[in-house]
Amino acid sequence: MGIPGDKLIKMYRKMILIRNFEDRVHRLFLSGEMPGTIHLYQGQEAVAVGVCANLRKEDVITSTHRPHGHAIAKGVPVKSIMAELFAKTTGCCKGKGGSMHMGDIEVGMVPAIAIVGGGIPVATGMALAFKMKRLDRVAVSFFGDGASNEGAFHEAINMGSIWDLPLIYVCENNLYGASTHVSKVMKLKDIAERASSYGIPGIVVDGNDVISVYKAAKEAIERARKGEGPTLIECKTYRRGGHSRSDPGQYRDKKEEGIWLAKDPISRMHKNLIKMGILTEEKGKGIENEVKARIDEAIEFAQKSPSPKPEDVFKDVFA
Amino acid sequence: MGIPGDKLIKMYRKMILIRNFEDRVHRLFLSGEMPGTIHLYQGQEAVAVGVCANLRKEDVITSTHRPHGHAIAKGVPVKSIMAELFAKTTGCCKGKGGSMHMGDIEVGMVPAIAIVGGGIPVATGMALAFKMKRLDRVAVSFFGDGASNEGAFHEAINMGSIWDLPLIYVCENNLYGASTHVSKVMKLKDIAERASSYGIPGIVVDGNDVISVYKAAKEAIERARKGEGPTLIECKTYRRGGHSRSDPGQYRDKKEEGIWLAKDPISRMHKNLIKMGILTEEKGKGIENEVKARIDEAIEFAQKSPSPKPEDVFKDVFA
Amino acid sequence: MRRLTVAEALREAIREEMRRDSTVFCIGEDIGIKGGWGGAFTVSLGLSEEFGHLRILDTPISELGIAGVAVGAALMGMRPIADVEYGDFIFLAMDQLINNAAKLRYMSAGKLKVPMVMRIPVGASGRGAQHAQSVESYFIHVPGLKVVCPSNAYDAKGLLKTAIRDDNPVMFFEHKLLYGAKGRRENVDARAEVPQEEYLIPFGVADIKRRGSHVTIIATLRMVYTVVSAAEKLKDEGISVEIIDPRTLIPLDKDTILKSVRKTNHAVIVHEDNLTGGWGAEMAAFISSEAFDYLDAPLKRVCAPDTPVPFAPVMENYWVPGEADVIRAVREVMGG
Amino acid sequence: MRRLTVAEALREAIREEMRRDSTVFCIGEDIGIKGGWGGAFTVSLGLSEEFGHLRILDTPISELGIAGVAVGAALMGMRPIADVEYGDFIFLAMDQLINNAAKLRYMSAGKLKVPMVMRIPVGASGRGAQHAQSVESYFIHVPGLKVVCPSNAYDAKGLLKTAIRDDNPVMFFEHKLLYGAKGRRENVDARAEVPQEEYLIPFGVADIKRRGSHVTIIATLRMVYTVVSAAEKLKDEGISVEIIDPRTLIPLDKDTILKSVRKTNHAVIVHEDNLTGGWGAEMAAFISSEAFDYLDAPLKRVCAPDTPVPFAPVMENYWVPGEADVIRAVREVMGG
Ligand SMILES: Cc1ncc(C[n+]2csc(CCOP(=O)(O)OP(=O)(O)O)c2C)c(N)n1
Ligand SMILES: Cc1ncc(C[n+]2csc(CCOP(=O)(O)OP(=O)(O)O)c2C)c(N)n1
Ligand SMILES: [Mg+2]
Ligand SMILES: [Mg+2]
Repeated sequence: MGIPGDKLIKMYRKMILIRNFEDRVHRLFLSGEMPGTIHLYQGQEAVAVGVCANLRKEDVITSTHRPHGHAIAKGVPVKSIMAELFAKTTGCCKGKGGSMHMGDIEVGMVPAIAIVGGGIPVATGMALAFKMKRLDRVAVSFFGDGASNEGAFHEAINMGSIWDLPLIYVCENNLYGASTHVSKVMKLKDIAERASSYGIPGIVVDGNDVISVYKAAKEAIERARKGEGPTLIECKTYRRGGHSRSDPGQYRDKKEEGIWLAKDPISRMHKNLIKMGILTEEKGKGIENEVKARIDEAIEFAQKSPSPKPEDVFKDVFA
Repeated sequence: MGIPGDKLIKMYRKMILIRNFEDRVHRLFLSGEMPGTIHLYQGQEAVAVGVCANLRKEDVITSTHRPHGHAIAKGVPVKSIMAELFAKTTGCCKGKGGSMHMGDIEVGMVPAIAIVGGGIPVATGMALAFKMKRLDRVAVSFFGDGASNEGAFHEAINMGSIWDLPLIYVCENNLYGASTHVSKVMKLKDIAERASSYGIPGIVVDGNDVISVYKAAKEAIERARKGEGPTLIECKTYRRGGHSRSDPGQYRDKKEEGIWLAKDPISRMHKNLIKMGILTEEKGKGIENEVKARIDEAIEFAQKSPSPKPEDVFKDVFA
Repeated sequence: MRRLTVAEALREAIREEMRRDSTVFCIGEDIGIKGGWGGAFTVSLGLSEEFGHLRILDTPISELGIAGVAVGAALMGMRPIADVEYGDFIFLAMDQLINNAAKLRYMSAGKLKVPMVMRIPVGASGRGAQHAQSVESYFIHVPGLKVVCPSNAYDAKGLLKTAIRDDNPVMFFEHKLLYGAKGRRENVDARAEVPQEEYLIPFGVADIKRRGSHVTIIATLRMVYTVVSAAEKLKDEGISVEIIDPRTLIPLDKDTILKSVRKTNHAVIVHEDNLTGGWGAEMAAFISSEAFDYLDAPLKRVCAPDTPVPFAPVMENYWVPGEADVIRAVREVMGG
Repeated sequence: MRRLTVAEALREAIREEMRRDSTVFCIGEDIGIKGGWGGAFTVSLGLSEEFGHLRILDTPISELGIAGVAVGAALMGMRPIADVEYGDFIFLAMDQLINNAAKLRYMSAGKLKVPMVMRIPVGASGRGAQHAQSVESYFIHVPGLKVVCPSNAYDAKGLLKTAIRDDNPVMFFEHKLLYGAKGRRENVDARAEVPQEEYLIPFGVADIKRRGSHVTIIATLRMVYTVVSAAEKLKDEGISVEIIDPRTLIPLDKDTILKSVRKTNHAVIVHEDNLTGGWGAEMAAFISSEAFDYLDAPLKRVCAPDTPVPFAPVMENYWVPGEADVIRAVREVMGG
C-alpha cells in the first residue's frame, strides 16, 4: 500500500501525542487547575491524524467543540494549545478562545466552532475562496454524527457539491451526539449514504485504523485538488471517555463500550507497526517518553505564561 | 385502478376551479385592482388536487408562497380566498394574511408560510401532535424543489422519519426556484433520492397526471395512517407562467417550456376523462361555466366586502 | 419549607404541569436519555421515567427543527416545552420563532394559537464566546412573544407553570449559574423556599427585592444577586437602594418601575448582556420618557461591554458586570 | 450630474469594486441568472455578463449556507457581498452571522478578519408579515458587526463601497421602496445625483438633512422622507426641524446627534421598525443620558406598533409611521 515507514511513525507519534496530551489535560481539569470545560478526543485520534497527514500547512480545517486532536494533528504547537487551555496570553487565541475555540490560522486551523455543524459552511466557503483564487489548497471540515442532522450540514454540502469545491467533509461517527445514540436520531446505517443527496461520493472507513483513514482521505483530497469536488468520509469510531469533562457516560451500553475500547486505534497501530517491523517496543517507549517530555514542557510553559489583562477584553472586536 | 368516476370528475372540477380562479386573479392583479403580489399555481394543479383528494377535513396541510392551489384543493372557500386577496375582512385571514399567507385552519390549512422550507418543520410538528394524541389524522407539507435545499427540509424530514410520524412530504419539482434552474443548485436527477438520507421511501411521480399523484399520495397516506411513517413524494411538474406577478420567465428555455406546456395537467385529464367515457365536451363546458360563475360570485362578494379598519392592526397579536 | 434549586423547581413545575395536562410535553436534545443528564442542566432528569420517551422527547441536534416542530405541535393543541442546550444556539431557531411562532396567530387573524415554551439557558460561565451569550434582548423586539427571566427557584417554578399554561409562545430564559447544579464553584445560590402547594406567578408583575428610597435598580437573572450585594455595601455609605426584578420583560410591569423611579428619582439598569441595543436600552428609553420630570440625574446602564464573551476567567469576570460596577454607577447617579 | 436610483447606485458600487479588486464577489439567490432579475431588486442585473457566474454566484435557497460560505470565503481573503432576498429571511442565517462572522476575529484574538457585506432588504411593501420586517435593530446588538442604512442613491453607493473595503462584517440594510425599481406606485423617490468620480462615505458620519433649531429628528431609510415632508408642514406652524440621518447605526455619529440635541433641546426618533427594543430605544437611552441637562421635554419615538406587519394596505399604511404621526409627536415634544 506504500505508505513510507517514517510517515507511519510520524502518524503514530501524533496519535501518541494527542492521547498523552489529553491524559494530562484531563487530570489538570479534574484537579481544578484548568478553567472552563473540555471535550476529549481520546479514541478518535486516528481520524484527525490520518486525515491531516495528507494536508499541507496552507490547507485549512474547521473543527468542533472537541478540537484538541484536530489542533495537534494540523500542527498547532502543543505549547500554544496548552497555554490556551490555561487561558494565557501565549495561547493560540491569547486566552480569548479556550478549549472549544482552539485553532491557529497560521497553521491552517480556524478557531474551532463549537456550534454543532457550524463549521461545515465555513469550510465550504474557504474551499470556495481557493477555487476562486485558483489556489492549490483544500479545506477539510471535521464534524460529528450529531452534526449531520443539522441544517448546516445539508445546505453546505449541497453547495460544496454543486460548485465542485476542493473540500473534504469528515464525519466522525462516534455513535453518540452527547448522550444520544445515533440510532435514536437517524434511520440510517451509514451517514455516508447522505452523500447521495448531493451527488458526491460517500465513503465509510474504519475510523480506528489510521491507515484506512489516511488512504481514504488521500484519495478524496486528490480528487478535490483535481477539481472533482468534495467527498463525504464517514469514519466509524468511538470516544474512550465521556462526552465532556465530568461525564461518566452511563448512557452507553457496557458491551458496546467493551467492543469499541478493544479496538483502540493506538494499540492497533502499535501492533501493526511492530508486525510490519517499523516499530520496536523500545522505539515505542522512546516516542512515548519524548512526547511526555514535550507535554511537560508545554505545561510548564503554560503555567509560567502571563494571564491576559482584564482590559484585553476590548481588543480584537473590530479589525 | 379503481378510482370512481365521480371522484375523478370532482378532481377535474377542482383543477378547473384553480385554473380559472387564477386566470381571473392574474388579470385583477395586472389591472391594479388587487394589492400585494401573487405567485400563480397554474400548471401544478394536479399535485394539490391529487394529494388533497385523499385528505379528510381534519387532516392538515402546510403551504408556501404559492398557495392558491393548495387552498382551493384543501377546501378553503373560494369566496374567502378571493376576499383575502382583496384584503377584506371576509377573507380567510381577515386581510391580515394576503396571498402568501392564505389558509384556514377550519378546513385544515395553516396560513401559508412564505419562508421557503419553513412549513416543513411545522407540518412535522402537527403530525407529532396527532401521534401523541393518537388521532387518526395526517399532515401534508407542500414545498418546492428550491425548498429541498433548505436546512429546514433536512432537519424536519429526519425528525418525521425517526418518529414514524403520520406525514407526507410533497415536493413539487417545477424545475425552478424563482429564476434558478434546479440543475444549477443540486447534483441530483430526482429529489426523491434525498429520502434515502432519512431511511424513508422516496417516490417520483408525474406531477402533471392527477391520477398518478392521487395514487401515490393514497398509498403514502395509508402508510402514514398505519403508523409506518412519512413518505417523500416528488411530483415532476412545471409552472405555466412566471415566478410571480409580472415575471416573464425569460430565464426559461423555450424548448423546455414548449415540452412542458404541452403536458398541461388539465387538458390531459380532460382527454383522459373523455377517453374513459366519464366526461363529454358538453359536461366539460358545464363544469367550466359553473366554476366561472362561482368565481364571479366570489369576486363580487370580495369587492363588496368591507375593508379592515386601520386599528385592526392591534388585534390578534396575543391570545 | 423546602429549599429547592432552580433546576429542581423547574423540574417540579414541568412534572406538575405534565401530570395535570396530557398535552404538555418536553422536546429537546439529551433531555430524556436513560443514564443521561436530563438536558444540559439536569432540569428534566428523571422525567422520562415517569412520562415515557414520547412525552420527554429526545431529538436530533436540529434546533430549527425543534422549534418548528414545537410550533406545529402547538398549533394542533399540544403544549410543547422545547429547549436549546445553550442560548447561543437559539440563533439557529430564530426563523421558526420569529416568522412562525410569533406571527401565525396574527396571520390567521386570531384563528390559531401557539402555546409553546422555549427554554433558553443564558449567561457567561467560562466556556467562551459561543456558550455564553445572554440573548433575551433579541426577543423583546418580537411582537407576539413573551419574555420571562426568573432569578430564583420560587419565581422559576411559578413563572414556568404560568408559561406552560399561556396560550402564546413564551421565551423562558434561565441563567446557567443559577441552576444550582452541584459542584460548580461559580454557582450563585438561587435556591428559595418553594411551597408544597401549587402556585402560579402572573406575568407582568415585578418583584421588589428590596425597598429603598434613593435609587431604583432594575436587574434580572444573575444580576439580581450582584445588585443585592452592592446594595448592602451602599447602605453603609448611606445610600438606600430599591431593587426591582421585573421577572417578565414582556409583558413589563411598567407601573411598579415608574412608581419606584418617581419615588427615588434615580435609576440604574443592570444586565449581563452587551450594552448597545440590550433590553436596558428599552428600559432606559421608557423610564426617561415616562418619568422625565422625576429623574434628578441621567439614568445609568451597567451592562457588559460591547464585545463577545472572552474565555479567560480573568477577562470574563471583568466582562460580566460586577458589584463594583454597580456601586460606581449608583454613586455617579447620586452625584457622588 | 447623473441622477441614479438606489438600485443603480448599488450596482455601480459593486461593479466598481469588483473591477478594482478581484477578491470581491457576489453570492446570493437569483442574482446572476441569465434572463433573470439580478436579485430580488435588480441590484446585480447585468453583472454576471461582465464578471461571469463564478463571481456573481447563484446559490441554492440556503440562507444559513450563504452566510456561512461568505464567512469562510472572507476568512481566506475574499470579500463576499452576500444577500438575502428579503430581510425576513435573515433569521435563517443568524447563527453564522452572530456566532461566526461577528466572533471569529475575537475568538482568534485578532488573527482573523471577516471582510464581508451582507445586503438585507427591509421594510413593508404590501407583502404580508413574512416579507416586511425591518430587522436592523437585532444587529446593533451584536458586537463585531457594523450596521449601515442608506436612505438615498448617493449614500447607498458611497457607503456600499466603504462596506466592501471594510475588514469587518457589515450588515447593509436597503429599503425596498427606495430602490426605485420601475413601475411600483408605492416607491419613494430616493434617486440622487451621483458623481462620475469615485467617492466613499466613511462610516460613523451622520448626514444633517435639514438644519433647524427647535427639534432634532433622527430617522433612517424610508423614514427620512416621511420626516422631511413632515418638517415642511411643521415649518408652516413655525416649528424649525433639524433632521439627522445617521446613515450608519454602528458605528454611530454620537457627536453630531448630541450637538444637535443640545442645540434644539428636543428630540424625536423615527423608525419603521416595531417600537419595543428597536434601535430607537438605544438612541433614546443614549440621548437621554448624554444630553440629560439639555432636553426640555421627554423625547419621543415614532415607530411601528408592536405587532407583526399586516397585509391589507389600509392596515399596513396605518402600521408604518406616517407624516401625521411625526407631526403629532413633534407637537407633543414641543409642548403643543
Ligand atoms: C448547535 C448546537 N446544538 C447543541 C450543542 C450542544 N452539544 C455540544 S456537543 C453535542 C453533541 C455533538 O455530537 P456530535 O456532532 O456527534 O459530536 P461529538 O460530540 O460526538 O464529537 C451537543 C449536542 C451545540 N454545541 N451546538
Ligand atoms: C427562506 C426564503 N428564501 C428565499 C425566498 C424568496 N423566494 C420566494 S419563492 C422562491 C423560490 C422557491 O422555489 P421552490 O421552493 O422551488 O418553489 P416554487 O416557487 O417553484 O413553487 C424564493 C427564492 C423565500 N421566500 N424564503
Ligand atoms: Mg458523535
Ligand atoms: Mg420550484
